[in-house]
Amino acid sequence: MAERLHGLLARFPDADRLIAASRDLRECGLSRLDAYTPHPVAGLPEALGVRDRRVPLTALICAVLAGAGTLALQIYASLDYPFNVGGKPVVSWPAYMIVTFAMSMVGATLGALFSMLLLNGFPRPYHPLFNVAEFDAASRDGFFLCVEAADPRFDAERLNQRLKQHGAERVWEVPA
Amino acid sequence: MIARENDAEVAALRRALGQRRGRDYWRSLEEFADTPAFQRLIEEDFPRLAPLWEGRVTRRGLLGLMAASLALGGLTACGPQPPEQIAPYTRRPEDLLPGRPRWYASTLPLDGYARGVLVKTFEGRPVKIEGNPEHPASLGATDSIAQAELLGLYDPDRSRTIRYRGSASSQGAFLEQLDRRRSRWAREGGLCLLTGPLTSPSQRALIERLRRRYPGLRWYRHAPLDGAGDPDPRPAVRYRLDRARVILDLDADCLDQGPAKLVHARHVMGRRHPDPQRQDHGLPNRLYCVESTPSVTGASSDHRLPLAAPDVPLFAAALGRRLGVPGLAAADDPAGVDPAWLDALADDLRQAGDGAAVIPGRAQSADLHRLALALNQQLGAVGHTVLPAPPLTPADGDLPALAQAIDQGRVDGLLMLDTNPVYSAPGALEFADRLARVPFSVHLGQYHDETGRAALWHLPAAHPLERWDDARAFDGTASVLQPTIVPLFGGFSAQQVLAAFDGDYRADARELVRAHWRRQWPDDDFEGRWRAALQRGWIEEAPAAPAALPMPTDLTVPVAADDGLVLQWRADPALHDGHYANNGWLQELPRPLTKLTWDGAALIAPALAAEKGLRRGQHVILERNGRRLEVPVWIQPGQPPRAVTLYLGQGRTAVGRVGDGVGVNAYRLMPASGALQAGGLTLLRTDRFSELADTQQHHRVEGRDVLKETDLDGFLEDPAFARPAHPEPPPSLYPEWDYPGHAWGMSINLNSCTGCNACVTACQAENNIPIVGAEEVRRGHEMHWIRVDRYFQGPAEAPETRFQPVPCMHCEKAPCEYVCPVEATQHNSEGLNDMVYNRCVGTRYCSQNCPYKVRRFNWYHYTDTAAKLATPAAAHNPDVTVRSRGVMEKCTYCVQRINQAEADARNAGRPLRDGELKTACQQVCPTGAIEFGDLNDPRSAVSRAKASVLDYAMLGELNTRPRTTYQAEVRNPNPAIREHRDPASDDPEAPA
Amino acid sequence: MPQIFRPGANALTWMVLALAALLLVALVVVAAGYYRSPYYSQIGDRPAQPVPFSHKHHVGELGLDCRYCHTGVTQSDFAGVPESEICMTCHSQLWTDAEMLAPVRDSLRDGEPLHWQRVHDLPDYVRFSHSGHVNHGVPCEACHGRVDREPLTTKRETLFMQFCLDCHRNPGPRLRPPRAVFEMGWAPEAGTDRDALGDRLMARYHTPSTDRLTDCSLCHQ
Amino acid sequence: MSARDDGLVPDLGRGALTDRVRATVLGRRTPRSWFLALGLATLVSLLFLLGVVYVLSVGVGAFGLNIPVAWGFPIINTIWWIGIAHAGTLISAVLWLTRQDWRASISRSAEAMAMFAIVLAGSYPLLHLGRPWLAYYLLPYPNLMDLWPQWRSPLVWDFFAIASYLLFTASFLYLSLLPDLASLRDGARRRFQQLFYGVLALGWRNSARHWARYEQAHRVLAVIAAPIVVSVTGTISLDLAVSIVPGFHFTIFPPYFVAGALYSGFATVAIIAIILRGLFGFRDLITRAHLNRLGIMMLCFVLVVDYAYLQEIFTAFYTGEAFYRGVYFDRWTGPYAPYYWGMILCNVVLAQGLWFRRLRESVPGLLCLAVIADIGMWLERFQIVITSTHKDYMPSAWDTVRPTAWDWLTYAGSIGVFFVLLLLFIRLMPSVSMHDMRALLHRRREGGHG
Repeated sequence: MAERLHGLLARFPDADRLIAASRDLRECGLSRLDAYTPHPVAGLPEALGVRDRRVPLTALICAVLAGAGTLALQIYASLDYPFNVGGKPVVSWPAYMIVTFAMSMVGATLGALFSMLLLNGFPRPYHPLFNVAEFDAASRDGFFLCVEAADPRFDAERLNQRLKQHGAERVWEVPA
Repeated sequence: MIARENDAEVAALRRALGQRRGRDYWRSLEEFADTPAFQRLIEEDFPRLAPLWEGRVTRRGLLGLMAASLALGGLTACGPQPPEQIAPYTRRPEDLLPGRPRWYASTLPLDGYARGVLVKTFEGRPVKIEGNPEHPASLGATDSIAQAELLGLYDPDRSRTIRYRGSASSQGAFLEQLDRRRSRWAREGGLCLLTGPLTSPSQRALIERLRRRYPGLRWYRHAPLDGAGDPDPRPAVRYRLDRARVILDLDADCLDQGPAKLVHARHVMGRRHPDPQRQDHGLPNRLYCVESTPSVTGASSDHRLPLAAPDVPLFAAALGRRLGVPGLAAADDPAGVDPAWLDALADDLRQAGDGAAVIPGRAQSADLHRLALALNQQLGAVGHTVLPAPPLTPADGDLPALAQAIDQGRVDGLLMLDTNPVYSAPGALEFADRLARVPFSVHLGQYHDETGRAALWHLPAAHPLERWDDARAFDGTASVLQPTIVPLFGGFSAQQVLAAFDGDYRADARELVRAHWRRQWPDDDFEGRWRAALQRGWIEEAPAAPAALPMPTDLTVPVAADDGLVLQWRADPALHDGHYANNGWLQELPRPLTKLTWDGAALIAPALAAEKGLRRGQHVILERNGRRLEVPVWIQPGQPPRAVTLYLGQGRTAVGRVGDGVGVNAYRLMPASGALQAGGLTLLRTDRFSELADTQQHHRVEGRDVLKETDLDGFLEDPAFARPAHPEPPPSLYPEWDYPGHAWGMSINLNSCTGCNACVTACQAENNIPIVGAEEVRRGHEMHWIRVDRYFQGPAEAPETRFQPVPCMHCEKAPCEYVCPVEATQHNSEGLNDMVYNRCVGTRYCSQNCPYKVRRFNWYHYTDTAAKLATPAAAHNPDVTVRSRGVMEKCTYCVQRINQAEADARNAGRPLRDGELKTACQQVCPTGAIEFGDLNDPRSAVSRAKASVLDYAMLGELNTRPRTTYQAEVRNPNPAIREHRDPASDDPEAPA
Repeated sequence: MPQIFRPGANALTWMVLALAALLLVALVVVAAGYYRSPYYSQIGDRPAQPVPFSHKHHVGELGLDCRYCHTGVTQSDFAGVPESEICMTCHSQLWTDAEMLAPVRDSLRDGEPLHWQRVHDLPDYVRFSHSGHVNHGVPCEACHGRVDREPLTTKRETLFMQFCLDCHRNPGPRLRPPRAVFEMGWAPEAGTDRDALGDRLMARYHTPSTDRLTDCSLCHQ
Repeated sequence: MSARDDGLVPDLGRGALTDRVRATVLGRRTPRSWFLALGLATLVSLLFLLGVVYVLSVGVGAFGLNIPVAWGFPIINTIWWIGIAHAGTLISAVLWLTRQDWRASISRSAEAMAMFAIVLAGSYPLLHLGRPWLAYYLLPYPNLMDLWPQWRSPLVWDFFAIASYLLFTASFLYLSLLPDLASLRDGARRRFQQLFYGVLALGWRNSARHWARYEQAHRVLAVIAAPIVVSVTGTISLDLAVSIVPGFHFTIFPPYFVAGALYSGFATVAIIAIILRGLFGFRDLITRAHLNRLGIMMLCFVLVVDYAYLQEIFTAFYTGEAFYRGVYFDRWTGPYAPYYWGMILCNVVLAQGLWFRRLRESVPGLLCLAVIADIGMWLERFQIVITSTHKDYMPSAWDTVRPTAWDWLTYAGSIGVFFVLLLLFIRLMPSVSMHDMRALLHRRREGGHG
């Protein structure tokens, strides 16, 4: 092959066959696998061995940091220029809880959103997979499985057959 | 934001003005008005632009405005400060230190009578007027009108030029014409003089000089508030109410009207400090009030009887009969008056003996005055509480007499000094038509007003704060008016005009006054005495020989007229006779009883309203003798049922941008005699309505813990009635704050407050409070920092009236503070509830959360120099920030005075003394109802006031811990009169 | 669907994003810097005056006392800018023909005030009392700097609220004994404990508590 | 497993469904009714612009406000819009967590509605300020005055609550849009559409990993949505409840406000759903069964609101305080009684129509009930904000205000702005969540586990 290859892309007629194929290839020791579906499919991540809890963890950490930071800011501000406000104590901490809460929610929100985006490698407008014109079905009704050429156990011929065995309707070679 | 930057400019202007002293002083204005500095000042302070919130905004205007407001708002914070200049004096006047106020003792006349004042000036610019504590007619207090004279001084609508037939002319032209006539007057007579009440010794002396030059001179007096002139003048009487134990006010409103009102208020109400321990229980007097129109005095009285004005003499005669006054045996009780009430009153007066005082109203007839004097004589009060007063203006006749003289063609020249008969003459006199028939009429007035326009010549008069003059107080004390600023718009004194008529065209105003006094003190050290008089504010003279009071003989028993509707004219509590109609502070001052501002209305009784089916603001047509006047009605609880009252002073047509077209001119309906009450009134209902601009919509306390009061019996039974049932202070979750330095607080004695409003205007003057206009008041946008709440209790036909001044309470647990998002309002270390205007973003949350609703908001840019009603910058107190649009403001306890007093004491290296520091409202109060001082000093007056058993916090159960507290009111009713105070009958809602 | 973006788009996107973030940071830094810059605070501004008056000459070299010209400084809120009359007390004898002084002479002759450019200008909503400061040990130098070294009057401090608060929160170290208030470049004798001196001076001047000195209404009234 | 036929799932395949929705965005033809609606909404929104320019130019005096009624329309409108926003968040988050299938077809429009409602709700406080150009004083930033916000003030809480809610809603909307943007990118045939949606989609490839992280993030946001909804309206209600004004100072306010918010919010979702049905013919995506469910939600919340009315009256009288009793007598008989009884008519009497399934399922019926709900909730805010303050502690200070033309312009105009934004959104973005619908179809038809 003159052209460098990104991987092999196979389209499956439905989610079940895709899951089965994914599980099988993974059991064969292929690691650089990814499946593409028009909606989340239960069981697919497990089949691909995706076990990533970093998004909620980041959200939690951000929430705690934002909340603590906000509370600290409020206390610091109250002490920086202490005022007698309505005869209330200089540090009226119960009153500070609402902003603290709001900001920790902001922390969680932004933490979740941005960790999702960054972990997914976004923004990434160009990707070799888009070189396959038919790949646009992934966001319509197509179920795809892609094995990257970078996988040490990548063997285009054998894989092609294997995918077909699992019911792949069509297999493309994805140029890099 | 502040007026400070204008100081230098004003100073420069003043210097420019100041150079025109001496001979130049008496010369025309045209050339002066051309100087660029003057033009600039005029344009900045008095622009012609209509205010935004009143005018209609054009499209281009709107876009321009938006750009401007964005630039103003956003961009000023972005760029560095714009450059400013300093223009120092070239030669500094001696003793003048820029930034330090200087005080001058002077005098403000009202109706010709002197009230001593102290004028505070910065760099030659008067900024505040206070009472002169040493002056017998002031005792340190002033009324609202004296406070508002400051604004009047800077009124851009004041007359600026000599006018001939309405167009600008010159002094030379005037003198030329005058000169041509003088010899004829001297030969043939024909010169007449018209003045208001006049006490000025120097003016009287000049008039005497004129009489010698023109033997045929006739002097007429026009005093619209004194009612019908009389061939047999009323006795000149004054009262020593500090000696009085029982006082009967016969339609006199003695606490709020007349030249001695401040003294009366001090002597009657200022002595009320209820205390069960004292022999008189701290209530040294009892006040009865029989009145035809609800007034401040009636509201303060212990017993009040509403009676239509024509019935008051009947009442006095019936009382005279009971007291055994000779000649009154045939007098009947007036209809509708409880004989037992009269009996009890007569007994009370008789017991008081020489401690009694019967005071007749100036609007009443001379007959009543004679009757009252007879009553006083009978009681033995004459010589004790009733003393002779200096004689009234020695004029030759009144306005109807002048009209007659004109008709007879006897008037060739008419000089009108500081009087406006074309406006204030009774409508039936048709004075404008008559004036047109006078060949040579001259008007000297502060405004190019109705008379100025009708007269051949108009001369601008100097304001009392700008001129040399003198006047006597109600008790005869003479005092000098010394100018605190050179006349802003030129302006002559009456003396100068009188001297001109005498042929002295170049007389110096100051010398004219001094010359008179120099003659009085021929041998003495004149300069020394003169200086002392200027310094003290009044002139020490040898007491005049006590004149005996001419005792009335052959009293006639007044007879009841018809019992139809009566129309009564009374002085407007703020605008007086109309002279002050262009004064925004006074126009916007809520009248004590009605709480109406700006708009005029006819006061009618609830019963009359019910009978005619009238609602508030509904227009009626008042018709008398073929003259008609359309006016909205105001339903006033406590108004006598058959009496309709019109306040005088509105309906001006040529006074200026503030006063023109406000209300109706009540003089139009007046009978030719000038009598201030007349029958024969018909009232026609219309379907038109006006929304009147009042500042208080609800008139009952609704059982809330706002006002606390009782009568003497109740007080003696339970002296601690005002104390809350629960322990004070209520427990709190929060630790207490310490106030180790000063802890400022205020105590307001409701026993003394008469509701006269002086505090409202004093506060407005001190704190640069803007005027907002009638439409804004209607929308509830008035700005007064202290308001005087007025509540009615009991039946609407004869309610009891209570006043309660409400400034900021400066709560220690202030609900306004914790809701402010930007710390624009919080507590300072001396317990003040601070308001930082420049930090305020205008969320208005503080006002929402203020239970007392004492905060005020700048809904528009009221202080914009382009605003129609904007206070001229020169009138601003330079120590107080001028607030811009979108900012909350409120009473600060005059924090600028606190800061200044503390700084002065520290500079002098001594502690601040109690009483050294007074808030503006405290200082002006005629009765001393307001105490202010340091609560950490147990000997301070305020601490002692707060130690009183009567001390209570308004809405104390909210635990706001207000620093301003009240002393509950204890009334001193006659136990023999049990006609009122039944809380159960306390309902019929005041008409809405 | 063919490929929409070229491979370089990925890097480009990141570069754009990084640039945007950088811009944002730069904006904040520039804004914060702007408000702390001499351009905004006008520190170092030396506006042209009608007469190029030199404090360096009059104070530094001739040793005139501040109060000779600024007559109100101990009694009034305003220090007072000298009247033309004061200038002419000396200059009617000295440099009587100097071209430079013509405006002063004209001003006194015509009664037209000189229009000096304000160098130290507080906003109108701030009350500042010179007498309240100099009578209580706050030296001129604290706000006006070493005027004795200035050929032309120059703004030396920001006069921002922050600047005022710095001192109001801890006045001791800036206070001087009375005799040194109008002195330029005064320093306590070597070896003096400045904090202890400050405390002594505060007691002597009855300096109000820090709470009082940081009350809003003390300056905003 | 065969699909239950509850009318919630359209009779379409994944592809057909995607094409249907994509066509509304990518199609060259725009329904004429869309232009008509947009034109109308633009006209109305110009009124808003006019009002804003005027008020900013002359000052807040242009509004019908005074002392004692220093808060008026801007605050009423803020509370009202934020309330509407809440239903959007609730539908897309809480109903997602509780696996309510019927949310799929309306969640997108609900989220968009929330977004625009918050933008409007956030703009009113600015308009309300006396000096809006200084609003940044509420931000904690190091400044030359050494001053900070006053953290005890409910307005500061509010500022943070609304700001965080805006951020949250924007994040949530974008998150759920992301796969659909990719779908549009993939379906686009015109270059500028490809670029536009391509850039916005950030390179989403529908990878199982994307989906896994997407679902995690979505779950995090959904989980915090409920407390955010409760806290935002709760905080806004604290603006009132923390004060000592009789008629504001009720501890029941936070839950009562949340219920009221959701009631008006669901009503607005119903209105938008009906508009979408009309505009794009989504009758098969948004069915009568959906309308029915929305009606049931409205019913639930309006019953809570009605209970709060009773509870509030009980509290007022149980305290035995004259001030609180006074507020209620005034509400019933005072100058603003028409507003109170109008509120009772809308929220208590007419709202009972929601009990009837036939009304809930009929388009005109539900539309009427929804409009009534929005009006009723606006009246409720009116009587809380204005009627409470016009007569509080001091009888002497009692006063009334009359709303001015500028009050009405800025209120009515905001509805125009809302619809302009909404109409633009549904033309440029998929107004039904395609991936949610595909997942729903997958679950229902193929027995996939959601």
